[in-house]
Amino acid sequence: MIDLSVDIAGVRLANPLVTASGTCGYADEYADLLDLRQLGGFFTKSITQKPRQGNEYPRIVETRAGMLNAIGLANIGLEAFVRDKAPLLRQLGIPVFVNVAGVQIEDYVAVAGRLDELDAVRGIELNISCPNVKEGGIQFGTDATQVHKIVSAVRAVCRKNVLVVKLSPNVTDITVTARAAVEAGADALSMINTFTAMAIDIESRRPILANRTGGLSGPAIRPIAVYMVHRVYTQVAKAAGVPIIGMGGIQFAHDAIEFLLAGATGLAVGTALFIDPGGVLGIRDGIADYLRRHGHTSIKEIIGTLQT
Amino acid sequence: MIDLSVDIAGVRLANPLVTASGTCGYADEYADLLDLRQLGGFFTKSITQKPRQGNEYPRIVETRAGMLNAIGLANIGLEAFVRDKAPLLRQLGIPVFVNVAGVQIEDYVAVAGRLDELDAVRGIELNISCPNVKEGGIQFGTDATQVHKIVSAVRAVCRKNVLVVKLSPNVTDITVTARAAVEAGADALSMINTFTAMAIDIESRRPILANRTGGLSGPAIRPIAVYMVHRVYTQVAKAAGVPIIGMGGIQFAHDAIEFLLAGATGLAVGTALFIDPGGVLGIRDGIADYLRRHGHTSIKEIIGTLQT
Amino acid sequence: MAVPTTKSKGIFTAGVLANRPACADHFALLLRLAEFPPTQPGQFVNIRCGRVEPILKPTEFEWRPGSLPPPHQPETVGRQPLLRRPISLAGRRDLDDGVELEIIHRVVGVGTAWLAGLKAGEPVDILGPLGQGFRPVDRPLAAVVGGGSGIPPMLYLAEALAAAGKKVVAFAGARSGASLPLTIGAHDLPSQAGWPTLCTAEFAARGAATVITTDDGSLGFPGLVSQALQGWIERSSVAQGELAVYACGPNPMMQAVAGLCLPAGIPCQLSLERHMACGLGACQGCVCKVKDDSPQGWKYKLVCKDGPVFDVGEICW
Amino acid sequence: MAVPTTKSKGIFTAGVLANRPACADHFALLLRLAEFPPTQPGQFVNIRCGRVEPILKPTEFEWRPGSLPPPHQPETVGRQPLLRRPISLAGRRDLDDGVELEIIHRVVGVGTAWLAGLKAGEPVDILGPLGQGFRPVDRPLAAVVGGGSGIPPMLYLAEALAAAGKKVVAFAGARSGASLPLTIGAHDLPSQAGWPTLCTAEFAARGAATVITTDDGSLGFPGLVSQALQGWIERSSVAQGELAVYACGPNPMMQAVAGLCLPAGIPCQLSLERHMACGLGACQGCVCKVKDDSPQGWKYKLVCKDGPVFDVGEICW
Ligand SMILES: Cc1cc2nc3c(=O)[nH]c(=O)nc-3n(C[C@H](O)[C@H](O)[C@H](O)COP(=O)(O)OP(=O)(O)OC[C@H]3O[C@@H](n4cnc5c(N)ncnc54)[C@H](O)[C@@H]3O)c2cc1C
Ligand SMILES: Cc1cc2nc3c(=O)[nH]c(=O)nc-3n(C[C@H](O)[C@H](O)[C@H](O)COP(=O)(O)OP(=O)(O)OC[C@H]3O[C@@H](n4cnc5c(N)ncnc54)[C@H](O)[C@@H]3O)c2cc1C
Ligand SMILES: Cc1cc2nc3c(=O)[nH]c(=O)nc-3n(C[C@H](O)[C@H](O)[C@H](O)COP(=O)(O)O)c2cc1C
Ligand SMILES: Cc1cc2nc3c(=O)[nH]c(=O)nc-3n(C[C@H](O)[C@H](O)[C@H](O)COP(=O)(O)O)c2cc1C
Ligand code: FES
Ligand code: FES
Repeated sequence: MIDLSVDIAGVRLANPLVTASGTCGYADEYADLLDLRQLGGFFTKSITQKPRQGNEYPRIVETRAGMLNAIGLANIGLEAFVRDKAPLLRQLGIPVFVNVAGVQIEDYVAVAGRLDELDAVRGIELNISCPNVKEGGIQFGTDATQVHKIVSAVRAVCRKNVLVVKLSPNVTDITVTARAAVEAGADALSMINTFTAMAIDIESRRPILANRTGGLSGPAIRPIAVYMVHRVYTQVAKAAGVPIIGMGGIQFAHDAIEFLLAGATGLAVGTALFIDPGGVLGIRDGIADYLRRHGHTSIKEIIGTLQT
Repeated sequence: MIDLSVDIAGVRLANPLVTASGTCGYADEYADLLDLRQLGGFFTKSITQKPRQGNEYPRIVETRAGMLNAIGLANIGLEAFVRDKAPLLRQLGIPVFVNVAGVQIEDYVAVAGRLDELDAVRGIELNISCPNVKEGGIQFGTDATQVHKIVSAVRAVCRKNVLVVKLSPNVTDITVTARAAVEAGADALSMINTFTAMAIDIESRRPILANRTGGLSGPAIRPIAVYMVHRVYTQVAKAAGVPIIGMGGIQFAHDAIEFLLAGATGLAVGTALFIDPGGVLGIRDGIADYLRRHGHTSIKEIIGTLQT
Repeated sequence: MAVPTTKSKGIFTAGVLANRPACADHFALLLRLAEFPPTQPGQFVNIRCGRVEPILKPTEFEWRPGSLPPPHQPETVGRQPLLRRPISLAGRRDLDDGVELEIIHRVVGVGTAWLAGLKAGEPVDILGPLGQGFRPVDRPLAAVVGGGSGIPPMLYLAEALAAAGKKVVAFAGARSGASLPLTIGAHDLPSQAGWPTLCTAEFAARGAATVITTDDGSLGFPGLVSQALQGWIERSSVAQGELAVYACGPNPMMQAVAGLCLPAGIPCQLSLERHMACGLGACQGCVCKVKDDSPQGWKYKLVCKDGPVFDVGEICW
Repeated sequence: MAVPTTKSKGIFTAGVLANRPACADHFALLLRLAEFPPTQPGQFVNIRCGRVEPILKPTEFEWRPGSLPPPHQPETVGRQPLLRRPISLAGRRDLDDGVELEIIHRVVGVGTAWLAGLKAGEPVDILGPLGQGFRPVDRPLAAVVGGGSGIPPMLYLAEALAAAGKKVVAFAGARSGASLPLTIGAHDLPSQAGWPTLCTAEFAARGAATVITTDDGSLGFPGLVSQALQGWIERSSVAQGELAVYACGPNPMMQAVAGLCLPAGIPCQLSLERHMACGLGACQGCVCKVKDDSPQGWKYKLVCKDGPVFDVGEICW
């Protein structure tokens, strides 16, 4: 038997595979296509204090080996989440992490504080890296001082919940923001969010997305994501003992293994879920095959073992 | 007749299409496959003061809709260039821009100064954004103070030559480095260079590239490049009257038109040259078709006309 | 009858039974599956337009490791395109040992071009059925109105309505006769005046007469399909209280149909299109505005999950 | 004879004449072109392993613009893979009205899997010929040594050497008999002792006897192809002054061959492999180290342009 379980700051995931926030809603949408109980954990769509209707249509566009999205954090809001979704998520039987977004630090604190009261929730993921909203989001995530401030503030209200901080790749040196997050008390880092990008309708000469810009995700960005995970692992996370949840273009077991070797403990699948929802379990099985073939009994034996 | 000519700081290009530095050597390699005289201009591989043998093999690896390279600025060095290549380039009959790289500011100044004496050269492109060398390169390109310093120093020795500064996308806000370059006297900006990235051989658990990391180019990065060009155009270049040479994943006419609408005056093709060397002329013709279809007589009518 | 699946949707590997051009720019693809969940007209499937192929295992070398350059990444397998493509069901047939699904699509880009190239016997990966289909209304007479690639779902709908005992009249509009994905002249010819005739094999087989309209007047009634519908409603003896309208097509067409039905109180359902990533209600990509009694007067619904079929009264254009 | 092209290389659209499995893991692809520049054994072509298809023009809408969602980007046409794939020529035939090229490749990944799926009549985009081929040496006897997918270029080379009046002996090594891309037993059977026999149809047709070796001993001489070569040189009456060796295969094999030839002063040329982006000498991606009298003792050459064939004395392993 291969032990695929990993530990995210004290939360045990039966395997490293989790959903990337925003690509799996609040879990009900995939019911027929993917047995979510078989995942390591579930990360929800971003939740904000008040419901948000999100950006105008069009919100997505495909690009070469990737896609742009500018959903604009459309979500049902904290209270509806607590009332309608949390009970269902609890029944999933796997650790649930709620992604939290906001415009001001107070918003984040309010949402995180309320979520700390819920049994259904094991952790929160602080989205300080959404490129698709006018205020908040990414502006917090690209400046180390801001990162420190917001993480500290939210840290104070995460008593029970594990605090995962989601990093933006739209920075000169991601170890700087990673370090700020860790120093301010992040229990884990998740990376990467999407790259700000644009696609143009050359006939109408307008951006295709109503929001004008969107976030690039999918296989196109994977080599950058692997690099960033490896950098943060070796320069910040390893020494601090802070696990990384890696993501960005994971579609096949091969991709996932790259992230593990680079230093990721958890693995989130986003865009690829749209293409092949069940594929995430294929990734899990592919990792087990790989471990078996290489004579390992536990996935922990390969995390961060890239030889450079 | 459609007028495809553009002006890069006083240098007239018969059409906007140029080679991306490093992907077309010093012009002789493509002789049978592409009539370079039909391009708007030619950008050489980076030249350093002394010859460089570059990084160990492997230097390239394909990724989804892109490739990583870590050539390591392999080049014949300034003197061999002046002696062996410059005379040939002169015969091309199109404006030649020499890409200049170095480890210290003095290197850049020495190379740029010598190139200013050559009739064969119309401009230099300052490569302060190469992610594949240990020293120099990208470290100059991600810090605005450094950018200002190096551009000012090189500016002083570019009397005849047009000074193009090539920007790195590995930054939090590319308008900051763009502004620094413009304020220090750049005549034009070229963007973007490659993203630092990594691909892992999961069997040997080593990075595939001998240099460990490489630069991601090709269609995968195009939506980010288009966004960055548009941002720099609207926030820096337009007001300053500084033209942008756009690049990053241009493969088809459609891509090129996105860059033109976003604000690029010149268009460089790199990775796609490897796949279809002659395709660059197809791009040129495709732009002309588009202009005709939309009732334009000059390409200048559409540059930067994206409606946001 | 095939063993019914217990899930309402799933991912299935279908085999291509036949793939034929249905006109100058549409292809009709007949798929065969061992099983498929129950479907309604108006529902769609989300198709992976790329080879269904196993991912390559890391190469085993002939010689000792390290002898060749380090492996490329085997999953440079760039399926083209990346995301699935939504296509409505144009028909379904349940057989003893499986299910046949028909889809008819217009070739407009990478995905549909890939579909058009499929050969008999090849596998296709489909996710579905998705969305909410048409909800039959308690009216004896049904006008099914399709524009361009909005025609295909109307075939499936016409069949279901006819089976439910309704009298069905089809309105099918195209840019020109050549781009109409229907077989003309089987029993009758299209009327230039816009009267229903048994002129298309497909609708006739489903018990429906058809009005053909073309923008360029090359076939049938010259003009828009909504104009023909209006003419028919006004000039025929149709009792408006007996009629329900179901439509799918480009927005302007559907707006015109809505403009006809809403004031006249004719029940009307419209099938909308949006770019989709997931097709499942997860990504929030495919929003449309529907009326709502919030202060702003509207809210978003998801075309993939709440639609694609909406009631005419709901939609904010 | 086809009209010769004036350029030494170019991009050509070839048509597939035949595509057959040559063994358990190699395919043999026969291509037909109207013209192709002169080639030498050892040269290669760079193949775009993806459909040769026109780029889609922006869609013309059936209805007025704006009626559909804004267009996707038509060039999401992700050809798979992105870069071309280098494959050696395994043979060439000049006909009255064109040229036939043969390539034999091992299926190891996306690109070669795509090649393996080609059907007669389909187009293939090839860039070439590229690189410097083998340079025939003034020796009457030639040993052509191929390991695995290094065997194909040896077919073309054997033919050319035989045509130039040399006596040619082929050494072909594989992991096992099943993965040897040659037709066995045409005139004779492989010798388990490693003696040349007319055992392969392909080399026999080119006038060469063959020694087969397999790692697992399933066919011919059990062991490495370099061991068989050594045995043959040592035990046969070959005058070493008459012999030249040409080899292509995995590095360890070529190193073994080099280790044989260098000390014995046998002229030897080796064909190297590298991952390539351009194949033209432009990207500097495909470097190999060659001896040099600089202080460090080596410099880089480009396998695509200066090679792939190098003299045994040049190479720094
Ligand atoms: C619920 C639903 C049902 C559909 N049913 C059918 C059908 O039965 N027959 C049919 O021919 N088409 C149908 N479509 C439209 C079909 O999905 C698109 O034509 C297809 O996705 C285009 O893919 P492509 O790769 O060929 O084109 P692309 O290269 O992606 O784009 C080319 C053109 O197609 C348009 N397009 C792309 N995706 C969509 C989309 N999701 N919705 C609308 N337009 C799009 C683009 O705006 C562009 O103009 C349906 C769409 C939806 C949402
Ligand atoms: C000059 C030259 C001539 C060649 N001639 C032949 C030939 O006649 N027959 C034949 O079967 N193969 C030949 N090869 C090797 C062939 O190029 C590769 O097998 C092919 O590129 C693999 O492409 P892929 O997409 O199928 O595999 P990928 O998915 O790209 O990779 C799969 C495996 O192939 C290896 N590989 C990929 N590219 C290369 C490359 N450029 N060189 C070496 N190994 C590579 C990788 O290391 C990996 O192990 C030649 C290579 C060169 C450089
Ligand atoms: C449609 C879509 C919606 C997303 N919404 C969110 C979100 O609400 N919050 C968040 O933190 N990240 C969001 N993301 C980012 C993903 O969680 C993930 O970081 C990114 O897509 C990279 O992973 P991938 O390449 O596997 O998709 C979204 C991504 C997509 C594609
Ligand atoms: C193989 C290779 C070598 C390159 N060498 C250089 C270089 O020497 N100097 C430089 O400024 N940019 C270099 N670049 C970057 C390109 O000029 C260009 O900025 C980048 O590749 C993005 O364009 P593309 O996507 O069209 O390739 C190189 C790119 C590639 C792929
Ligand atoms: S397509 Fe994802 S929510 Fe509708
Ligand atoms: S492959 Fe580009 S230089 Fe050899």
